[in-house]
Amino acid sequence: MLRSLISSATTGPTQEWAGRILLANSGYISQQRGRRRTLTPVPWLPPIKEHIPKNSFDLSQKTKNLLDDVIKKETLAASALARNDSQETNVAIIDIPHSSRRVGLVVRKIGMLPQWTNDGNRILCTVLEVDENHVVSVTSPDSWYKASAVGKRKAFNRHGPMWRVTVGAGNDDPTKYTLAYRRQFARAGVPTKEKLGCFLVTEDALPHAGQPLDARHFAVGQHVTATGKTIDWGFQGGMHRWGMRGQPTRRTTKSHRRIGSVGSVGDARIWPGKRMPGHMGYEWRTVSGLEIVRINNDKQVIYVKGSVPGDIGETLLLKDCLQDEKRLKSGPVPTWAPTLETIQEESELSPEEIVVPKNLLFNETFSSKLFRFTSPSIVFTDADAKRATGRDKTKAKIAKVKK
Amino acid sequence: MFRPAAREVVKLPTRYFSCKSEPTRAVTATKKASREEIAGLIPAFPEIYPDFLQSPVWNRRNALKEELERQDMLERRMNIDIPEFYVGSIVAVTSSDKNLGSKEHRFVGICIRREKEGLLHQFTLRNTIENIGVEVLYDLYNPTIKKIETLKLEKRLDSDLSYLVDALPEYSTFDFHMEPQAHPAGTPIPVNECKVKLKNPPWTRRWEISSYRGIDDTWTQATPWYKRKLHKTLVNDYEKYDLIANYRTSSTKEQEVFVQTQMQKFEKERHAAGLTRRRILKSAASYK
Amino acid sequence: MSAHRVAASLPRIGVTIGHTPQKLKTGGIEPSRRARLEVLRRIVTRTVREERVELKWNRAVEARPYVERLIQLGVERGPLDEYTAEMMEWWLPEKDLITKMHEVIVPRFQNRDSPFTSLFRLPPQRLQQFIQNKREVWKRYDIGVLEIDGNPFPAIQAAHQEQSDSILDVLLADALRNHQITLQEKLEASTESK
Amino acid sequence: MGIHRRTRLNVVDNSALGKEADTTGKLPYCIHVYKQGRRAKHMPHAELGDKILVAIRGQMRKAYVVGANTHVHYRKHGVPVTDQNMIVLLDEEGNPLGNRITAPIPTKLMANRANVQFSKVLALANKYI
Amino acid sequence: MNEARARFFLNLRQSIDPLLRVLSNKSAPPPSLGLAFDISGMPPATLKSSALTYGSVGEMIKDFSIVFGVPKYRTSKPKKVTRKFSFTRLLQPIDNLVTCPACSNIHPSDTICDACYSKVHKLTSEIKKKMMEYNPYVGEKQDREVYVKFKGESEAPAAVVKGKRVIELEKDRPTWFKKLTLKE
Repeated sequence: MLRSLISSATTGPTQEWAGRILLANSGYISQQRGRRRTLTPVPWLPPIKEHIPKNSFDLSQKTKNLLDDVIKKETLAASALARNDSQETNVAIIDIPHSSRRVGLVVRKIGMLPQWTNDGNRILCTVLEVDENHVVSVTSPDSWYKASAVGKRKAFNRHGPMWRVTVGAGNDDPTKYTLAYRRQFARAGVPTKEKLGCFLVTEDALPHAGQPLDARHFAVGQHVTATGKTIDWGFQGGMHRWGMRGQPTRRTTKSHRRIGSVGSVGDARIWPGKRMPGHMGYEWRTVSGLEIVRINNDKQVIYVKGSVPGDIGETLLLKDCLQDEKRLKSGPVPTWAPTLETIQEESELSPEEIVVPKNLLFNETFSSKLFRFTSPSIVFTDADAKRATGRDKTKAKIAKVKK
Repeated sequence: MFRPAAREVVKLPTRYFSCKSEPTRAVTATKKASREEIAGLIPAFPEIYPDFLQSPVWNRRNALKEELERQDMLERRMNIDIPEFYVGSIVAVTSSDKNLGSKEHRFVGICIRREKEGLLHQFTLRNTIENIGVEVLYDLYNPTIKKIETLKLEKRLDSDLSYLVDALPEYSTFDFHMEPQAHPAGTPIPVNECKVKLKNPPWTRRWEISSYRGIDDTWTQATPWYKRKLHKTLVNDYEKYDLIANYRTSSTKEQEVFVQTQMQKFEKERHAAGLTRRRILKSAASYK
Repeated sequence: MSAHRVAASLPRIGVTIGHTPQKLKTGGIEPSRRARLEVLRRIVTRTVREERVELKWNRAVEARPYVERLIQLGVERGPLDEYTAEMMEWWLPEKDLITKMHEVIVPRFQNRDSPFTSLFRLPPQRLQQFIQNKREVWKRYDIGVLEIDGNPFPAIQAAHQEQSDSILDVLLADALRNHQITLQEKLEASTESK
Repeated sequence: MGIHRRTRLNVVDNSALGKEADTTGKLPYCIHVYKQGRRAKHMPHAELGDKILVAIRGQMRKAYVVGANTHVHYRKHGVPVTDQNMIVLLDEEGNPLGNRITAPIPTKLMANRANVQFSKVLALANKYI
Repeated sequence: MNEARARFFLNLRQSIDPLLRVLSNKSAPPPSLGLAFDISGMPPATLKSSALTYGSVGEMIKDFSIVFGVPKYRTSKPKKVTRKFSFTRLLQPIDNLVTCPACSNIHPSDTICDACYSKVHKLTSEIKKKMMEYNPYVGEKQDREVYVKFKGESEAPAAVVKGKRVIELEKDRPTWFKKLTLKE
């Protein structure tokens, strides 16, 4: 039951499609009251997937091919339109002020890979694919907060008014979707998207509707925040869900993984929020401070150091990291565009390294500390050995021991 | 706790059930023979290149991720010659070591395990030094490895020799200065049928239950307590008859043919660019 | 990990296989995995003997890849291979069926790719079980017909004849052509304006 | 997963105490690991190169772990795993009791040669694997 | 403060009294709870006069109406909302019915037509009965393909039969079951 990211109430006259607001719960870990996730969307949401009843006679093969051609042409026309009118937007690499928020990317986790640093240590990286991201809609603060279930302060907070930018990922066959769903893409001149995600962006970094987003929106060495739904474990007991210790296997009857007592006699009730067995996982979680070590521009793939919430194949929202020391100093605002294409200077190669011609390799950018597989094995020198011996902490102790 | 695996079924080619109103006839007349003639392919590919197989977990089989991983692996194989070796072959690994004066560390041992796929691929070497058993685990694609040599290319009766931990030390002692025995190209890989004698129990694992062919009888040596309790132990060797469970974790011929053609293409590019004359896709048994 | 690694690997099974095995209702026989394999073994034996069988839908779906895999083993490896002999011997307890498999069924598919079997679904039959104080209890039977191709029986599905002359077809084709033309103009217009 | 309380250990230096424990067959066992765990009561396991407190021949001694039988899932690249857990005994001031280490020592231990006490132990080693 | 509390107790007693009075009414059948409330809606003046007249506790328990159902679990929000707002969606019309091109019988689109299949099934079981007439215990095996011959048909050409096991059927060949031609 793959669930797309659309599950939010929409009221108001214009059937403006709004994805769920995915701002991380601001800073403090709020005590989750009531249900932590809604598995069944509310019934008044208009359906997304078109339910096509099968008629008794089929289209002939010729018409089917014609239908496919037309759909392909439409997608091509839409993305071509989106590409050429994104040229004239003024895109620049500037220093990002403290209170400004850039747009993020809707990515898919496709697996985990080990990479090695130049001093031989192994880093386990998550591989995230940026699958044809386009900006679908940009709505002003007062119009979006009125049409959604959140309060005014979410739109007008201490960082200034926040615009809501909806980003779509993954072109899909439009015949699968209802007209209401497709209308938002036609309005933005963008091919029909399978997944949607939205970001709160400040005024100074606003992209325009229909703008394609690229993996180079983020830079190598920058830190990002990944928000996504965790793996759906289903109904799990206290030991797996909350890490309770359970009971011993011997000398206990019928209780080895139970949660034991649930409170004291005096309360005569069970406190709300008591940790009990129940549905585990499939909740929104945010992991921030993930360092980007490698970006493959040809395949639009980002390697992020560490793990991200969610199963393989699930979609995630990548945003700039907001932790003070890991914050992005300067980057392409509002987003990357081909006009910013800079010619990387030839990185200095040690003489005996065989130079592999550019056309045989992917167009990739590496972090400086990452080992390139095109270079020969690592050989340590005495310099490395000396740097390894850290501060000698035992001297103080020895002095104390001497009588 | 059972973790629900992938929700999506691996997207197979067009056909689902044939109960649609027109059951498309199976693709006729793809000559079975034509599959064999695809030039330069190695039938024993999964044994020689276990790291190029797909992950046994269906959810982790993603074409794009595998392509990127394969690109790194092939680049690495251009810089270091990773020889053909099996579980049971005697292998020497020289890796650069930060702490040693000579900055180089060499270990010789019999390969007892090869695990995992892709860049994560690991193999374990075992040797006995001054009658202390030592096992060292190596990541095949770790850049600190400088050289891997196969001193003796052979196979054993099992594809996992973890029982050497409990075997007599003589079965896992190999001289560090042993000179390599060249394997005549084109001849099939020798299978060393020696049966190993185990030390007295207690063992690290219950070898008498698992059906290893490389151990001579473990039943007589097993402790009587375990024998009395045997009827209680959960013995599920009927699992090997489950064809589709085996299918889910094994690799298919189409995937192997695809990977080998990718390797050949990579090899051809590099040879054309004149960067190297090294051959990546090679097999000692069918060397032409 | 214990047995020597299987020789050449087999091609892909051309049938949809669930990512996790189905728990077939096996009447509470423990261990349930062994009982499930027993149910599948009986279905496979019956399919090989009768070449067209009617089963519960979910059991037909679960057993079909097993029949495919057995035929594939016969086709790819032949009767002499040790792994094939072991599997045939276990999956077809009636020994005469093993000869049928090698003599009759496998030669049919020597030059064909998987799928070797076809599976058809019958409309669900609803039969009234009993009436419990004015509440009728109905049971729903989903039946599947699993057959090995090339059997002597009459074909279940008539050959599908082309239907390109239906009204929907003609109208849709015409509409699509017009839409294609307007798209083409829009594209040219946008490329010139740039 | 590693060496914890009640794990039996083998002494590999030529100290009298160690030899005595070996001959009488009463191997020393670990009673405390000098490592900070997340929670005080939950003492982490000792790995290669950690200092532990050992009960040997009725007395308590400190010791360095110079050979660990790490579990298969916790093994790292290039770190040798010995079939037995090997220790070197120390006296009160932290100097090694014996003057030679009979068994081969993993080279990884040389990484913490900056630690004065440990460098004395390393000085005794004669063979590295 | 205390007269509010007094008023509270008064109301409480007033609402409970009619309930108990109804419960003690032995002759009437056990009324459903709803009915009891209707009575409590009556003007309070007439209620005060009738007092509780249960002979004994056993009598009160014997009175069945004590055990009416009460909700055991709190209905979750989605379930409550689905009950209230999605009555149009609970009953889905079956919209995948198609007509079979051969015998214009209506059947779901992802299945085959059961009318056609019943004919095929009958003939299949006849052929299968004939096919199964071999005794495996004596060593007979199904080691040859099967060729079906119907009554009144001439001998099939050798090229088609080529070593198959021929099965005779008493009835004549139905029109829709085509003969095995060479091109197959």
